[in-house]
Amino acid sequence: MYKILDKSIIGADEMVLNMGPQHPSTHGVLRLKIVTDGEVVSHIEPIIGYLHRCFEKHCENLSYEQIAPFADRCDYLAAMHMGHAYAISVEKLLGIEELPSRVEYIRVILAEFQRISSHLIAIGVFGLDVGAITPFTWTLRDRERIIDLFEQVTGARLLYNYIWPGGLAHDLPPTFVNKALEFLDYFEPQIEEYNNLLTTNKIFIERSADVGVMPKDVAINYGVTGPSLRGSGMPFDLRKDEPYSIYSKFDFDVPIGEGLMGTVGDSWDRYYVKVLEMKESIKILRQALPQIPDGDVQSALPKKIRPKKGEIYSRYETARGDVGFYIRSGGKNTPTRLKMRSPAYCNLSVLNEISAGWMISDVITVLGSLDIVLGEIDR
Amino acid sequence: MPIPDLGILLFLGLCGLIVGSAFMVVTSPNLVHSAVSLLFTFFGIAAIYIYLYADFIAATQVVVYVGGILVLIIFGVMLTNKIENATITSKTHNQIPGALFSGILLLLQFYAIFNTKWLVNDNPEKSSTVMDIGELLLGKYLLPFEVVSILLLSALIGAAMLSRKKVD
Amino acid sequence: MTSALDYLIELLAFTGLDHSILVVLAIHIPALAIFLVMVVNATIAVYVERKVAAFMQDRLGPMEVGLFGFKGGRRFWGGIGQTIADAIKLLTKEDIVPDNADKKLMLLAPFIIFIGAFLTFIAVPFSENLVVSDFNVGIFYIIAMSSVGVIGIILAGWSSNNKWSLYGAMRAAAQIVSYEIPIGLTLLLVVIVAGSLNLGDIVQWQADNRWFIIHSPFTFVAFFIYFISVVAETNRTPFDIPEAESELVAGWMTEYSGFKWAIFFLSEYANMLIVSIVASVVFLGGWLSPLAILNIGIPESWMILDGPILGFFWVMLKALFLVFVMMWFRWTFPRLRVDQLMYLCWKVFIPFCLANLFFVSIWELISGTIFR
Amino acid sequence: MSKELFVKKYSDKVEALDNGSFLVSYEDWKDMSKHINKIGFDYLMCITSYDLAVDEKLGLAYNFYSTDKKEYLEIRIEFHNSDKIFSVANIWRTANWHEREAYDMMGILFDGHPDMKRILLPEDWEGHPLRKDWKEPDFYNGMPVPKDKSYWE
Repeated sequence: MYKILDKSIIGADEMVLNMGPQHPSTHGVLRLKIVTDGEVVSHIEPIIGYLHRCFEKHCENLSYEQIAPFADRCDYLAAMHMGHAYAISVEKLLGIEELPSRVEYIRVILAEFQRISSHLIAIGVFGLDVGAITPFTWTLRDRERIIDLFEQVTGARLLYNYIWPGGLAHDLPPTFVNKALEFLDYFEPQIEEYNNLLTTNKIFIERSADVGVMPKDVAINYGVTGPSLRGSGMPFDLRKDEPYSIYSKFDFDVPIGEGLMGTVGDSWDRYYVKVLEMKESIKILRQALPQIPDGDVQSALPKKIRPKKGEIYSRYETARGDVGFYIRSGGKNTPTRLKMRSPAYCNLSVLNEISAGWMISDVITVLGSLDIVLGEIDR
Repeated sequence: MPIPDLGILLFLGLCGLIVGSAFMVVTSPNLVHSAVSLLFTFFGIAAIYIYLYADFIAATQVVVYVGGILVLIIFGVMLTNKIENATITSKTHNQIPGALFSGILLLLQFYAIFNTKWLVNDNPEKSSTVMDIGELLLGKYLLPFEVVSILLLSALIGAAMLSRKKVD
Repeated sequence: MTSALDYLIELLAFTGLDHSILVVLAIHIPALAIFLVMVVNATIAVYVERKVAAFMQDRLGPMEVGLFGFKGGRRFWGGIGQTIADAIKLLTKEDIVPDNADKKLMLLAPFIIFIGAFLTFIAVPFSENLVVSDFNVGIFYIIAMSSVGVIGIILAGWSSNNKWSLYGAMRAAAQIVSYEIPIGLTLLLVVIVAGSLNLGDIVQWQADNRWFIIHSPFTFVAFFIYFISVVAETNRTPFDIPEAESELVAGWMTEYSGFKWAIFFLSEYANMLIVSIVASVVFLGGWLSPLAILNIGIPESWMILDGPILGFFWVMLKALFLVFVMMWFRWTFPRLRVDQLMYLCWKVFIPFCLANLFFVSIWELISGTIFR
Repeated sequence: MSKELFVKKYSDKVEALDNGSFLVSYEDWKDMSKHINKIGFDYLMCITSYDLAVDEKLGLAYNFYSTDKKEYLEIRIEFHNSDKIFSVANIWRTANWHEREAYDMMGILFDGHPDMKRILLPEDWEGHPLRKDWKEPDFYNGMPVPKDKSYWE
């Protein structure tokens, strides 16, 4: 591996640098305590909790229906995913096996749109982290169109509260399918534009390839999931491995990092996996949109959510990885314990392992490639 | 009121700048302040060179001393460990030998100044000196020039060797 | 090439004042003019930069603030008063000095940077006779004075007593000192061929022969090395590592606000203009009309565009195009890392420059122009 | 099957629960965790702490997954709140933060954790808020905690 500086040759005193919580590139209110030797970072300690909103404590005092909007607020960049994940976990707790297939189709369609929109932010912000400003505005421009679609469907632009346990809040507007297909036709060539502007840019490759290499076993040991794990060359995707909802009906691939520009598992791979995943999402959407069946989206909504005593652990593949809900029910209408296993929380814990020994700029690059959302980390 | 010659005024002002800032360099308790004062000394000297129609030397003065050496000095001072806490006391040591030595030096200089036959040229030609310098450096003084460059190179290598940590 | 200073002294001679007073007066006029040029340049360049950025990023840029009741509507020059409003805001803003900062140096630093840019302008020719003082060593003087600014940057970073600023200052010092070498070497190439350090002579040589950019393959390469190096020296993207906002917040400017920060801005844009003018004068024929170079198939009546009057127009056209290219860079490229930047300078540019120097000397030797 | 390997080795020490998980005692956890790692459960998905609210007992649920064999395993430990649990942070390093969170929120003590301190709450926080017997304090750092709704309306 490419080493920047052999510390045995030139030595100096170390300095503690406090990055954040107010810093332009910490993706929210993350604080990094960085021990540096000149520009070279020897240890990073992420200090989190600045956005702690007591989600788990709140859940113990709220009924299952009331938790749904709170779950949305955890990962505010992929609120649809969190809503979907929570709905699936409560359905599992209630033992609801079968939902009307219209509900499942709409859920999958919205989840894939959400994945594209979340990845758009991720790749735009990653460009911003390595100093390219224009890709960010381009990706936000396209994300805006997805948000417009969501606004048509749910009435909200960021936090939707649309997917409810057992169904949906309401049905799709009649023009949705056409507009969605129109967007896909517009968006598909845009990915090539991003590749031209950013992905294949020589400076971008220099900055991100070979930087922050995360080998597969390290990733698994740290519980890294989602695009970050797939960037390390591990083809693990819950949509494929354990298809929930109706993902088994669709034909799509799981892109993995292949080390095209450097080592497998570097920042460039983690970035490029997201680009490829957007293409796969388009593939799913193109299959799902024309075949939405008719039906009532609310027929399976339970009158009252009062699961019997028991525990479940359910997993869901969000844009950032594996979100898990561990719910203990005491037979009441509020859970006795609800634990959310947040993907970004585990992804962030690997930061010191993969970016120590690199420079300050590389810490930012690695952090950007891990694509964290502080709302979900701090809950 | 007679108007004093502008040239003399400017010259005196420059001398004041040089001496004053040089004094600051010596007496300032803060190392960085000393280094910044040195900036003005160098600038003043560059201006004196321009006064002598030695514009090439003046520009060289700025490039080498301001752009190079001073940057390195400030760089080194800045990165000195815990510079904020260190109080640099410019206490006077060895006052008597120091005064004696500088007194003798002053006398010598005065002697030199008053006993040199200065070449006075009333209307010096304002012409480029670059050509002459180039011809002298690469002609008459080629050997000293090359020897100096080898000396600098060896100093460079020596500095790199000294700053290396010993690798066992 | 005569300088504006001599011309002004002649012009003011009718007042019958003493020569010394005339000199003092004549010095102040170009000084004021340079300051005005810097202010106007910064005002326009900031506006243009924001508009260029906006159009590259598929948005509109400033659209609201008008000037004398003129807003520009929704057309592309909308928001034309924005930078003036920004300037007023900056000048009236509270000037914050951190408690543990070195207050004297923190005040001094922006002015050292400003003086660096200001002094450089003295030798920068805007046209054949439009230069404050025509130095015999003009090009060398410009190199010398542009190296003064780095001291201001280091002091600004150090005196703020902020770790981010210190990082920015360290990076800036390393970067600017390094990139001065390829700049010097590429300009030396031109000096060897033209046989003079005087910018007027260099342009005259180009008028007699041809533009330096197309003189030989070596000077062609040298132009690009020069241009990339000055982008690095002016701390512009992709070499803006001293103020890298995603890493170092704002680098050495982190603790600055208000008027002092405005001075940094003024100097940055002034430096952009200076290096672009130098590039256009040294490599792109300065005030020579491009039509005279490419006079194949151009109607005779177009030749009116050539000549001394239009010198300013041609210099500025070439320089502003280069400024635009710098803006274009900024909104297109990611940022390099510190070690990559140093690698580029020490292991790519400097060897290339030295090889260039060697080959161009041989070229000149063969073509027999070096020892005329 | 990895799960069977686990059950076979510790058949007398585990108690199978109705959702397919196993209840083990905290004294055995040190051996078991190493064994679980060895038989292929390389991915520790989640550590959930919970309060049983009887006899001052707390619980921990470990959810494992084997990326090779695509198998799940859930282990639960229930213990008195003064017991020290063996930390698995050196086996699955993802457990580092999960255990810190369990300590932070539930006050579970871990034995052998490399860096045991609060993670989400501030360092000077008193108490462990997810315990069922946790009461909202009247003051935080000398500031009164608003409990009455009229306080902020």
